[in-house]
Amino acid sequence: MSAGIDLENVCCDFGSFRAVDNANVSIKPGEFFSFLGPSGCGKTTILRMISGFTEPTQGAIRIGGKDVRGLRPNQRPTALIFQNLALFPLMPIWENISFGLEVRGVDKATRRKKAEELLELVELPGAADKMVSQLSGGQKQRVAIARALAVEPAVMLLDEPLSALDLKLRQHMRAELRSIQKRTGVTFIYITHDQGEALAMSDRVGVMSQGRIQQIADPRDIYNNPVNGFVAGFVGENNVFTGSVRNPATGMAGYETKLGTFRARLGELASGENVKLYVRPEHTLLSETAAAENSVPVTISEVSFEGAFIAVHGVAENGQTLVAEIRNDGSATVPANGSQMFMQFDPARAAILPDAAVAKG
Amino acid sequence: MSAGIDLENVCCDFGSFRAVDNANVSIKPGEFFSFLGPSGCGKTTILRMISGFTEPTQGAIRIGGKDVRGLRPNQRPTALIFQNLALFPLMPIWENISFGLEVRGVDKATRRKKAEELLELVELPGAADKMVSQLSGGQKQRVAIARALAVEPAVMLLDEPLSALDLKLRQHMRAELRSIQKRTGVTFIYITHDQGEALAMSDRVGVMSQGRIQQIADPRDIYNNPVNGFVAGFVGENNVFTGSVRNPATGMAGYETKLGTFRARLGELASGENVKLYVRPEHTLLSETAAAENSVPVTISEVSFEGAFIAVHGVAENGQTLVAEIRNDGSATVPANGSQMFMQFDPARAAILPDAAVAKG
Amino acid sequence: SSGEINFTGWAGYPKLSEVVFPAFTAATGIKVNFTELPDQDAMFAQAKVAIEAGGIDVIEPTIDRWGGWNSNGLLQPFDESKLAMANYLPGLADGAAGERSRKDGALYYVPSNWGTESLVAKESDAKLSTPPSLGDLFNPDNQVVVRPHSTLAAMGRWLDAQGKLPFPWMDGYTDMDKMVQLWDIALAEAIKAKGNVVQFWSGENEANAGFTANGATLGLNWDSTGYNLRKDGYKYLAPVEGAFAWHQGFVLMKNAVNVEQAHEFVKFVSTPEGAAGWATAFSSNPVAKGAGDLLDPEVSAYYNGTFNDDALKALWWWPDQSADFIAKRGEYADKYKSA
Amino acid sequence: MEDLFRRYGHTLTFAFMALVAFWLLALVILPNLTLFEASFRPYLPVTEIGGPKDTYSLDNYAKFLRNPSPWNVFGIELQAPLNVKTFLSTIFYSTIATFITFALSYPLAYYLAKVVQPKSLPTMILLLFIPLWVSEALRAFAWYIILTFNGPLNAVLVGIGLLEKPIRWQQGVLTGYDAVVIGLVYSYVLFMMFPIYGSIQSLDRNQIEASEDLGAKWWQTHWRVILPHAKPGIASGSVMVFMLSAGSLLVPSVLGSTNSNWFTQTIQQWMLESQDWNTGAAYSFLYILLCTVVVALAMWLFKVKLSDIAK
Amino acid sequence: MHKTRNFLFNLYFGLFLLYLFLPLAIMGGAAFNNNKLPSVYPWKGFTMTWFQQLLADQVMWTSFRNTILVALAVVVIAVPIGAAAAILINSISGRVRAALYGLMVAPILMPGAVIGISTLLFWNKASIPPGLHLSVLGQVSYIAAFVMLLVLARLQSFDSSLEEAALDLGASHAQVVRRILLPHLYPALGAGAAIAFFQSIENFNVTLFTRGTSNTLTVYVFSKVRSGITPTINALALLLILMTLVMATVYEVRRRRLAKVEAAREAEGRRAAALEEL
Ligand SMILES: Nc1ncnc2c1ncn2[C@@H]1O[C@H](COP(=O)(O)OP(=O)(O)OP(=O)(O)O)[C@@H](O)[C@H]1O
Ligand SMILES: Nc1ncnc2c1ncn2[C@@H]1O[C@H](COP(=O)(O)OP(=O)(O)OP(=O)(O)O)[C@@H](O)[C@H]1O
Ligand SMILES: [Mg+2]
Ligand SMILES: [Mg+2]
Repeated sequence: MSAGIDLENVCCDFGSFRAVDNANVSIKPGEFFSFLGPSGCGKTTILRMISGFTEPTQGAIRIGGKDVRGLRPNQRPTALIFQNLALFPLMPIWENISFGLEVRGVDKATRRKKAEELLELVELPGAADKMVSQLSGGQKQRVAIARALAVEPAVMLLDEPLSALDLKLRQHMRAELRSIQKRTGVTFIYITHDQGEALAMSDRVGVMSQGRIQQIADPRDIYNNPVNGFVAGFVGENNVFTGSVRNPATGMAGYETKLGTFRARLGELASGENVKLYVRPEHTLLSETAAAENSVPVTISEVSFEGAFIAVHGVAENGQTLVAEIRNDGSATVPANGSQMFMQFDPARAAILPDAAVAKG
Repeated sequence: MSAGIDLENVCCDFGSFRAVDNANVSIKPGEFFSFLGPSGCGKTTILRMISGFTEPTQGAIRIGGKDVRGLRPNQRPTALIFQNLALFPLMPIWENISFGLEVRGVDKATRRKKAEELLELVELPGAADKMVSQLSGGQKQRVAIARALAVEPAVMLLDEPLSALDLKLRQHMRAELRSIQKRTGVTFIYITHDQGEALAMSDRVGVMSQGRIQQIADPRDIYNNPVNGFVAGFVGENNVFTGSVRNPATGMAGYETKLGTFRARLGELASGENVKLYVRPEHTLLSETAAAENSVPVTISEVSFEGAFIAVHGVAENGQTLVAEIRNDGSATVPANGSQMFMQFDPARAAILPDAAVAKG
Repeated sequence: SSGEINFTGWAGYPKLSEVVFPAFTAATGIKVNFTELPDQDAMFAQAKVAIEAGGIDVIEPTIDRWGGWNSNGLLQPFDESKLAMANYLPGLADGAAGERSRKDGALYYVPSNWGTESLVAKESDAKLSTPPSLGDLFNPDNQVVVRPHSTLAAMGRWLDAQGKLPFPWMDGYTDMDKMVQLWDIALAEAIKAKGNVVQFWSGENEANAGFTANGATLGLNWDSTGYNLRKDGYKYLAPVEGAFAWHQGFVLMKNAVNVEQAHEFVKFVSTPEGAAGWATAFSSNPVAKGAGDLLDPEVSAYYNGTFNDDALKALWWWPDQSADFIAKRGEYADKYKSA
Repeated sequence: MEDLFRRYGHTLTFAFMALVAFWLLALVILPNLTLFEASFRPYLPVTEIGGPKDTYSLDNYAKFLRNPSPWNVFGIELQAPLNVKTFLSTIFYSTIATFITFALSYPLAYYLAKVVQPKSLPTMILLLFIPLWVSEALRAFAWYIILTFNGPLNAVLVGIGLLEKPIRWQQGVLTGYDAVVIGLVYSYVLFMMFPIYGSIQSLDRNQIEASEDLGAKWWQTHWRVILPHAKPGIASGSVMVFMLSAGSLLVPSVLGSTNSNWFTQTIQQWMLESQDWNTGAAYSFLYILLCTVVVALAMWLFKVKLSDIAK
Repeated sequence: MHKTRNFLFNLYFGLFLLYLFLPLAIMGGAAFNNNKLPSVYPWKGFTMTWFQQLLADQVMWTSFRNTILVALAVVVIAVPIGAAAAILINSISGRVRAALYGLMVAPILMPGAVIGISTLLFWNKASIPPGLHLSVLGQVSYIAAFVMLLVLARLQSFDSSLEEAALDLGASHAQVVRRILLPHLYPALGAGAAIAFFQSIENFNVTLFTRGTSNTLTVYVFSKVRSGITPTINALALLLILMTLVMATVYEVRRRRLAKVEAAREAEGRRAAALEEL
């Protein structure tokens, strides 16, 4: 069982404050859709409107094609994992998990069995009879996931369910969630502020800022072809140059900055004012010699180790710091602090983009 | 002001359960030290012992060389940022932040000014008169950081302070925390389950599992020379092969598995039983032809996009899945699902390691 | 005859249920449904409700109160022909008391027993004048336990006896203007002397403890208090001004259903056996001729020790107290208490 | 309202409202209407009821202001109506009793909520409930005995030489209401303890630890963190204890000194002894009104909003 | 330092219990004093008379039974009413709340005589005769206010997102209340029930007017102000206290035994888990 969800011009106001502004999105049945955005951008509010706890100020919400306005949360085929978990502190874990079944009248033995299966799934076997207060933060989050899964909803709404888990477990649960979603075919709407999570798990991602959906696309498009500076900045690192467009041609343009004129891709939206040039650190290459174009001489200021890669910071002559990421695989030599090098990028991997879309209100 | 911290054979039992087992670590004044480990491994417990909320069952804790046994939390020069924040919901933000000053008798105007400065620092200007309940999760976390900074402690203890922040903000706060730490010279003890965070920020990292400190070293050593399988696995991804050691020579050995015999580095500890071969995905190279050694033929099963890199999964002939990471910079062609390729690794970048050290209890 | 009667009376006198009612039932076949109440204020309140709700036939207030009950429309007169008025001891149902029992010639009140409120003194410590006087209550050398409104009356009577009042004290009970003047004087004097009051009492337990636990040496108390303390070195004394005397009896509710049985019941308490039983139960005095011989000898000895004939003659019966009077009296008691 | 329907649905909301309506209408308002009406009419013999004297007026209420009498407040001689004096004393000493119960029960509530092992809690609470098996009258009488002149307290104090001669505790050492206050505190301390316990219990322990960690001394933690959190419980408890004290009849009757008077005694006197229900009812309603005003004032003074008590 | 703190707290708790129990000891002692007055002073020698009288006093036992029945009925009615009132007050705001709250707590102040008389008159108009059922209604009118106050204090710590979570999982409103809200309120409901029970037991004035011809213990005993109350009531109170103490002890012993078993089982579980991991 699985259902699609449509938001049509949905707005949500709290007093004079518009938390969600004119959201339009059509989520397909069985899709894994993520909302990605910074804290306070309205992600939770969207989820609460879908699950029925907050009524939209205007616009329509359809689940499986059916307008759900006026339907109470317990009448909607959604299951929500709350950001603060909202586990029931007075029930043992297994009752928490099987609560949704209990209220549907499932008998105790079946519920118990189902709860134990789900505990197995979230890697908490043996916790059935513990109380919520006996679990660590991460364990609690897993129980919350199990509880939502138990009711086999048509739409699962997940509000940053993995944020308190450690990396290993998070990665495991990512894969697990993804595979549960694939197996059950249930539509997942996933909220996160972790771009890695959103990109790795989702069929499509909606990037939000200040109540507005900025871009809806598949992960690769979001990362490689962000529509604006906000999206580019939020879903990854960037070296950003400020300047102005020169000689726009089909898809390409010159961009004049204090560090010289660069060449880069130009989107349609980007011809106006307030445009900047964005290049990702991993597309920024280090070399000892200058290249033919898009090359900036820098002095290496900091080399920071981040595990699989090493971030090399260089200061350009105007004082701007640029970052290039090199792999920690011994293939490239790590430059020494203070050495003079060039940072260079491919015009096809740099983009000239406008700032974020902002609410009209 | 800054102080070093020594834990000497520190144990902590809850009833018959040993949460921290024989911890020994000497943290230097002004050092940025992180404890990294999975949920429930005892990180919080260590922090609580340092700050004075939990008494060690045995062993000694010294802050600035002074044994702090019996000292109350408010007599120790530490400031703790709680995992659940523990902001005071009934005070406005500025009073929360200046609470530590208030109880020291600082006058109101000074406190207010200090609070506003700190709010500026954590990028929440103008929030001074809001109440805690009016803030989003991420904003709350920033207030908690400001509150701890306000008392200018000799040792700051941070219990996953950034876990609820979104990636951008987290990265910003990482840098901010690091720079605050550098500026003030205060010793920071940082708890996290995010290896990226620990590696990027810390002078040294202690990796924990099941109450035991597994390894204490600087980030690069932790990542490149993990002492055991647990550390290798926890601080990064690995392709793991199970087999047995053959012909150990100085620092190198053969390792016989079902997929053939590989050559890899061998630590001193690793000559016994229970050893495995670990190779990181970014050290695993894809090629269309077999290499001279350490080469495994695979069928590509999944290509997953993760932003700056692309994870390529291949299934070996015995069914084991191996992962190779390639950069999303167009330098390498992304293989298609189902294509036949070889995965290969440099013996110097593969290690034969024992399992984790476990508690003796 | 047969049937039942709903009787509302005083709580805490188990011998009524154990002895008197069975005897009555044996004699007449009438069953008694007894509701016990702590005081006649509660009885009045219950009667006021019962006048609408029913459920009460006979109640047992004191003689000074039934007037107020009647003015609230609660009562109907007895049929004297169905009673045995000749059974009563002289002075209790005839004479002045007889007058007070009637309104417009109809008999509303018939006595059941009577008793006194007089001086209880600790033999070893009380400073008493000879003969003892109500004035001893206001002697700073005595530690006294009293109740507020009786104290004011005692003060009034004491002043009256000394001729210090502009009108006789009794006038205050019939003329509200005089009452205010008289009680103002008594109040002022009583407040001056209040320093020796160690405790006010309102029930038997407090009165008793006032002496034993709180160390009072003198008090103005019910006879039962004196009786209960008689073996502990306390005496029950009649003051020269005369002891306060209360007079308790039966009234018939206007909406009584068992009127016949009520008369039977009242009549039974005027037989020697009934009256003696009633007085024994209350540790008080009987109202019927010939009942004295049937009393518990210890009780009669106790009363005879306090009241010789002179003292009996000097008894000061609580006069009728109208509703207005009682309200006013309450205010004075309040002023005295909080002074 | 909206909120109610959203949280509890229609059926339950109506059930809740029906229960409350039954309580307030059938058990509180309607029964009192008769007396409320009567409170505006004079107390008359039946024959005159409905007669020319039987008119509506505020006379019964006005009696409250009759009888000016001298009143010594801290050495200053004042004239105040007798009932006003009684009323003010009642309010004042009820407030004192409320404060003392608070001081006594706060540490205890904190102890039970945050110090004691949760496992031993039921036993401790059971112990605390034991005195309730003994009726208030007997407990008051027990205090009466303890405080009497020949009683155990004097015996002990004289015995160990703290006192040279016994004291009449019931007459009061500080005021004539000492013993009453002692009795009220004893009778109602648990009514304060339980609400405070309930609200402290819900405080996250990390809040206390955060405060300590920031350098607060124990009293600063209590003052700035725990007390504010417990405020709703304290307010509930205080309202209860204050109302109970002000409404108590037994305790002041048994433990009152020879110059104390409690407003309930005045009402009781009108209702029962004077048999004047009209005035008694008028006094009752006036008393309820005045006490409500006092409580509202106190809440305003302590910046407690009803919405704090009832979040 | 925690040790000193704990010691001081334990000391305080001990002293507090002493304070609570001291008057009870006086009461208890009086049950053995050969004195008509329920007091230990003056001591007139040891006696078991009052216990014998208690056992023989049929009316006392009937009254006691009535008392318990009335108290249970009061609990059964007042607790739901008080809880409903607290929930209602908790979810509305503004003037209406203030007015309702005032109306709800006012009955605490109402003199018992006033409640008793007005209850009796009102139900009489509805042709309901006096009796213990009216005592129950009269008592509920003010006891429900205590329950309301206690529940209200507890509601304040309730996290309403739990209700949302349950609704979202498909629970009906009734199920939310039964499974989520009520369990959170149990401590307050328990305390409310206890307070309602004990308030009912000791109610005098309301019951006196409404009881009809039945007695309750308090009315039976405390009506005897004129003749004096005897220590049989002390004897009864002492028996009840002893019964409670025995219950408390049994409970505590049982709990300790269970806790030991539990701890053993937990340790066993952990050992097994540790072995598994190796
Ligand atoms: N009930 C409310 N009343 C007023 N403002 C609200 C309310 N709920 C949310 N807001 C505001 O709406 C905005 C969006 O809130 P929302 O909870 O949807 O953010 P979010 O994207 O989920 O953030 P986070 O990642 O921090 O959880 C915030 O600025 C928040 O302060
Ligand atoms: N007061 C306590 N009583 C009993 N066990 C406890 C107590 N506090 C912690 N534990 C147990 O000790 C272990 C370590 O707990 P700790 O809180 O230190 O973990 P952590 O590493 O901080 O985990 P997380 O990342 O989930 O916060 C856990 O298994 C926990 O259940
Ligand atoms: Mg959110
Ligand atoms: Mg932790």
